[in-house]
Amino acid sequence: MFDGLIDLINSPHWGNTLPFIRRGLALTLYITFVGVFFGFIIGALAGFARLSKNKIIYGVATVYIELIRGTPILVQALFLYFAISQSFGINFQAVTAGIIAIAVNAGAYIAEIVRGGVESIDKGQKEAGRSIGLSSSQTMRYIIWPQAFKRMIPPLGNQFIISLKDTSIFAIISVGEVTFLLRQYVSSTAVTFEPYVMLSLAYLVITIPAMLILRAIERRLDV
Amino acid sequence: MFDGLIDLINSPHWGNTLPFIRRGLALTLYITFVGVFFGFIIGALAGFARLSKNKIIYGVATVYIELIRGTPILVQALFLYFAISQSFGINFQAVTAGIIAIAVNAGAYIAEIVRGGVESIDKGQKEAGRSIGLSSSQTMRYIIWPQAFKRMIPPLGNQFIISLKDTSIFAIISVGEVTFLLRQYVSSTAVTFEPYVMLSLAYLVITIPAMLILRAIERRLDV
Amino acid sequence: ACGDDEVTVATDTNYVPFEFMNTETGEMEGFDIDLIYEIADRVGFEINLEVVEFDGILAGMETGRYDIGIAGMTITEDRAKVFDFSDPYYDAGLVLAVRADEEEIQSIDDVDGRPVATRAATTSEDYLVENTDAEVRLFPDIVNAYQDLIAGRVDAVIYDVPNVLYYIETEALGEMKTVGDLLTGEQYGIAFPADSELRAQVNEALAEMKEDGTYGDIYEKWFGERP
Amino acid sequence: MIKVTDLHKSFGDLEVLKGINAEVQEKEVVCVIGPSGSGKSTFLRCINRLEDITSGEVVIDGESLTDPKLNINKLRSQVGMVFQHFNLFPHKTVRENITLGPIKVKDMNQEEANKLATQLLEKVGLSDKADVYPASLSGGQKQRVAIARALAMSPKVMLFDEPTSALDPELVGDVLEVMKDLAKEGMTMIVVTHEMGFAREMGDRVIFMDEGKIMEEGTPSEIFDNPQNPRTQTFLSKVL
Amino acid sequence: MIKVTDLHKSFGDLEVLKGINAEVQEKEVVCVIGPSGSGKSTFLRCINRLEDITSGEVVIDGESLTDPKLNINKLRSQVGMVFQHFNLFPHKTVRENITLGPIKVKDMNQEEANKLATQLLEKVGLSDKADVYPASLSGGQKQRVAIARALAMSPKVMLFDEPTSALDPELVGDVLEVMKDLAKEGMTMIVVTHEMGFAREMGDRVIFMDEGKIMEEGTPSEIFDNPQNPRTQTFLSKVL
Ligand SMILES: Nc1ncnc2c1ncn2[C@@H]1O[C@H](COP(=O)(O)OP(=O)(O)OP(=O)(O)O)[C@@H](O)[C@H]1O
Ligand SMILES: Nc1ncnc2c1ncn2[C@@H]1O[C@H](COP(=O)(O)OP(=O)(O)OP(=O)(O)O)[C@@H](O)[C@H]1O
Ligand SMILES: NC(=O)CC[C@H](N)C(=O)O
Ligand SMILES: [Mg+2]
Ligand SMILES: [Mg+2]
Repeated sequence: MFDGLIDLINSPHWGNTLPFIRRGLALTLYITFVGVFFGFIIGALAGFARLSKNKIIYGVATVYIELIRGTPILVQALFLYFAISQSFGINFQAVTAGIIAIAVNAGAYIAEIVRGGVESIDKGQKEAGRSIGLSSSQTMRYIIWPQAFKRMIPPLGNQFIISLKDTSIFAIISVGEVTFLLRQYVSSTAVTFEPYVMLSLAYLVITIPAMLILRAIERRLDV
Repeated sequence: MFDGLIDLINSPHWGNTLPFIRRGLALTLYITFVGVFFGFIIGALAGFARLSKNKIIYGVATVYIELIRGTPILVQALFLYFAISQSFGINFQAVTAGIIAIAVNAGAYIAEIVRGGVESIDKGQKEAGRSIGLSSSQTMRYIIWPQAFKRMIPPLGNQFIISLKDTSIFAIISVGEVTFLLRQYVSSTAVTFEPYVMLSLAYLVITIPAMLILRAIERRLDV
Repeated sequence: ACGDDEVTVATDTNYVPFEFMNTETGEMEGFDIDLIYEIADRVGFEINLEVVEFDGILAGMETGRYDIGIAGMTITEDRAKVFDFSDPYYDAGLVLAVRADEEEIQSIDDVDGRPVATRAATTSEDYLVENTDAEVRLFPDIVNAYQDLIAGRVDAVIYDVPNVLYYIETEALGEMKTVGDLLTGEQYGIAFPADSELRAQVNEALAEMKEDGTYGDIYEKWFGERP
Repeated sequence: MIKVTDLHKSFGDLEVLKGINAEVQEKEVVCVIGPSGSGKSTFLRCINRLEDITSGEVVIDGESLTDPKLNINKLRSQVGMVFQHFNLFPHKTVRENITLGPIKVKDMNQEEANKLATQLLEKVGLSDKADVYPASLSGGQKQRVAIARALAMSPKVMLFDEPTSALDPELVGDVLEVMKDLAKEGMTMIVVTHEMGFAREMGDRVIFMDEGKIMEEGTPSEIFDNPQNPRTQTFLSKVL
Repeated sequence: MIKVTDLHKSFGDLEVLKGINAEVQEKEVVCVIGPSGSGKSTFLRCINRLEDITSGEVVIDGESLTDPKLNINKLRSQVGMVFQHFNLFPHKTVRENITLGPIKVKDMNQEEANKLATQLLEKVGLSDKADVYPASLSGGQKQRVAIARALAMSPKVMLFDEPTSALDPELVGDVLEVMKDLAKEGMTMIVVTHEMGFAREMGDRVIFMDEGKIMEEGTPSEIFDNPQNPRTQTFLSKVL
């Protein structure tokens, strides 16, 4: 038992996995950042579409959001990577497919964040804006959006963390992100414990500070 | 183009995947229900621990919650099934491992739902309870919890949907849930489009009604 | 495809000794890898290597996502219906593996009703389903099946003989053994989407390599003997 | 100045205003009183079209609110509105709250707008608060900034919807003071209020509303000292 | 009945009560007035230990609140508290709101508790509301239920924290009426209020608090007609 522990501590695999962690995490972060960035653009559009009085715009956005939120991102990735390419002859590179999957997936959740953020602003703000003569779009731009965006920061940060974790499933469409590389390591060495501990740490190193920062922001916004 | 569409509609694969959908979805639902059930027990305990003034209880719960929320469920499943079994000789069967993974994972999120639900109840409720002479635990039981639980229903339902989607990754530990079976179908028939459409529908058939019900409940609670 | 065209080659995440990641360098290596790079040299294309789980390679070949698939892939009738194979380049077969201290399972006839693991979407899965009444456990990664065997969660693994032998030798000496005869004879081929122009060129290069001994050199490097 | 003719307003099936007829002269101060839910706020909100009008007509300074060619933004900028809950813009300083309208709607330049803000803040007694954010103001101060913000658009008429009812009692006085000054300067005002003292002192006319109708109107002394309508009598007996 | 000696209360660094000395006799009605933030609520909350006491002593009917052997739940059940925002239990009917305390704390049986509830609802004029949920009551009705709920524990003293300040003006009267009845029956009461009319009419004594201290106390006519302390004067000039 005690010997086992010392063996474990001295295991070479802690160090040996490090290069893979580094390389994989870089790709993980890259996909997440770029994916969430485009997800924000998609989400803002879809979020405003959900606030629209135009039934068609509202309907299209709703279908998109519900389809995405109703299915696992793994299935979305499989669909995008395999089914779409077969049926429409579009072949994304694996990393591109990963970025698209994150953007499309995060976009649906961000749409709801945007809608919720805008709706959370007290109706009185809009009325005050309109009553000094601002147009509807000026009111959105100068009054509602700046306040709404501030409130959206914590849930957006949270979506970033979710998307970061979601990239782990891209192991199955062969994106060389961190989970993929560490599984490779496990397959090649038949050692499981150390690599998976290191893999968990790789995520925690990003997510825990991110969560702490978010909580701090949230607290400041509350006051 | 048009011919292709007719071919697609007449494709035998729509029907052929059905038995797999049925069988896989049954396992998916079974794992989800049992997993979330135990997740609720874990989550309630951890949630109250997070409300505790005892530093150790609070600390243990916090570490558990943050570790789980900071890592992908895929990594947790790999860890549970491979690393733990190899290192400690605890051998879960795949389905058991899946249930445990869902329970442990959902438990961390449910803990925050429980804590949030309890904290969302106006402080005045507690004060009113205490001021008529109820003890602290009576106040929790008769005043706070019934109100908090009602508010927890929508986020709990939401967690159920998330956990349902999370089961899709259990192929990696050889659980024959619906995504796994349909991937099998794809690799043995060389057809991708129809099976993946059916797979998406399989999830939507559960998640869309669930989301609608939740929204209805939420609306009723709001009033 | 000619000149310096980039060709997307799908290979398996882990199938020793045909393809696997060298944990020192982080690069993929193995018999298949050496072979395809040599072929690429001769035919004259650049390789864009995509490392995919085995069922993903099949799905990708079927959908035309990849130009070439090389993954110790057995040539089967079913697969040949949807995509094309090169001439065979390696002879293999399936074999049953059990724990080193296993006494009850002596051959494939003893696995009925017992949990037996293999890899999803492979010929081993087909064999198990068609020829036994075993309780089949499928993993995307074959190493996980071996680990389940050693952990005692399954009683046997059935898989391609070179991989089983190589794994026993490098990772599981004294923990695993093979029992019974070779269950099937199989031949590996390189996969191409239907009607690929590359196929003829690759076949030509392959024949050349067998001719001039390059193939034998690579074979010896990975299997310790010449074909 | 303002003429309301047979104004009806429904929310879905609920008819909230059931035919209002009223006229407000220039420089007149009209106070509207009545029980909760009687439609006082809705009446005010119809006057600057924060609510669409179901039927009837509202004419402000010759312009009909139901005219499809009406530039609604321009009209609103001429009708100042002060809300019960102030509705200051929390992400803007006091000065920015005041200058936003003039700059964006009237194309005033920054400098001029700032000068205007300084003047108005002086008027409401908050010269030293130009650069703070609303969060650091007391309720009474917030409401005075809201009045300054509305005045910045040089409105022809000011609408007040219970401007003091969200304030702590000891902060009410300052706001009423500012409103009295405005009235004395000749601003046309419609004030929904529970402050009977203010209505009596400053109102040229008092309107009593109940259940979406004007039940009685008259000078403050007519209404307060000698109400004719039994509903008015009950209401006043409760609040006075 | 109640004796408060040199009561101090701090929240972190903020000292909210800076040495309060006060005594309340049986059947006495004491009204507490003072500006917002002066510590009136905190004072009340210390009396039934909803807030822990930082230093000093509060003795109720011979029992010291700081006595470690004190059964705090029993004590609280003898001190009724009525909150500004009612704090009714929204998931329980009016009757259940009233019977919960007697059943759970005093081990009364259901039948007896129901009878008690019926009596109390009659007393506060809400006999017909026993089976509705609080959400369907008006503010004034809610507050009367809250009073009934507190009375159900047969408290020795009742604390009221601005019981009418969240109410629409025309609903205030009913609540004050119930409180007056209570006072007439001889209930010992401490009432934090902005209703100067009530304080003048019903208060045996009025306490003026500012900045965590009692600045002045005396009979209503002493305080209202002839305040000695300049702070009291300023405050009264604003609210009267
Ligand atoms: N946007 C809305 N949708 C539906 N009903 C509304 C809306 N706004 C107001 N009402 C209803 O119209 C009626 C009159 O409301 P209004 O706010 O005009 O009354 P009020 O006299 O201002 O009352 P208070 O003194 O409480 O402010 C109420 O029954 C209210 O519920
Ligand atoms: N739980 C708390 N934590 C920190 N500060 C508090 C807390 N409760 C009250 N305070 C502070 O204590 C001071 C006195 O508050 P208190 O509520 O007793 O005043 P009050 O006289 O009742 O005022 P009001 O008339 O507004 O109700 C205020 O400055 C308040 O911000
Ligand atoms: N890479 C592999 O695992 C190949 C397995 C087996 N030879 C098959 O083709 O099915
Ligand atoms: Mg109103
Ligand atoms: Mg208070």
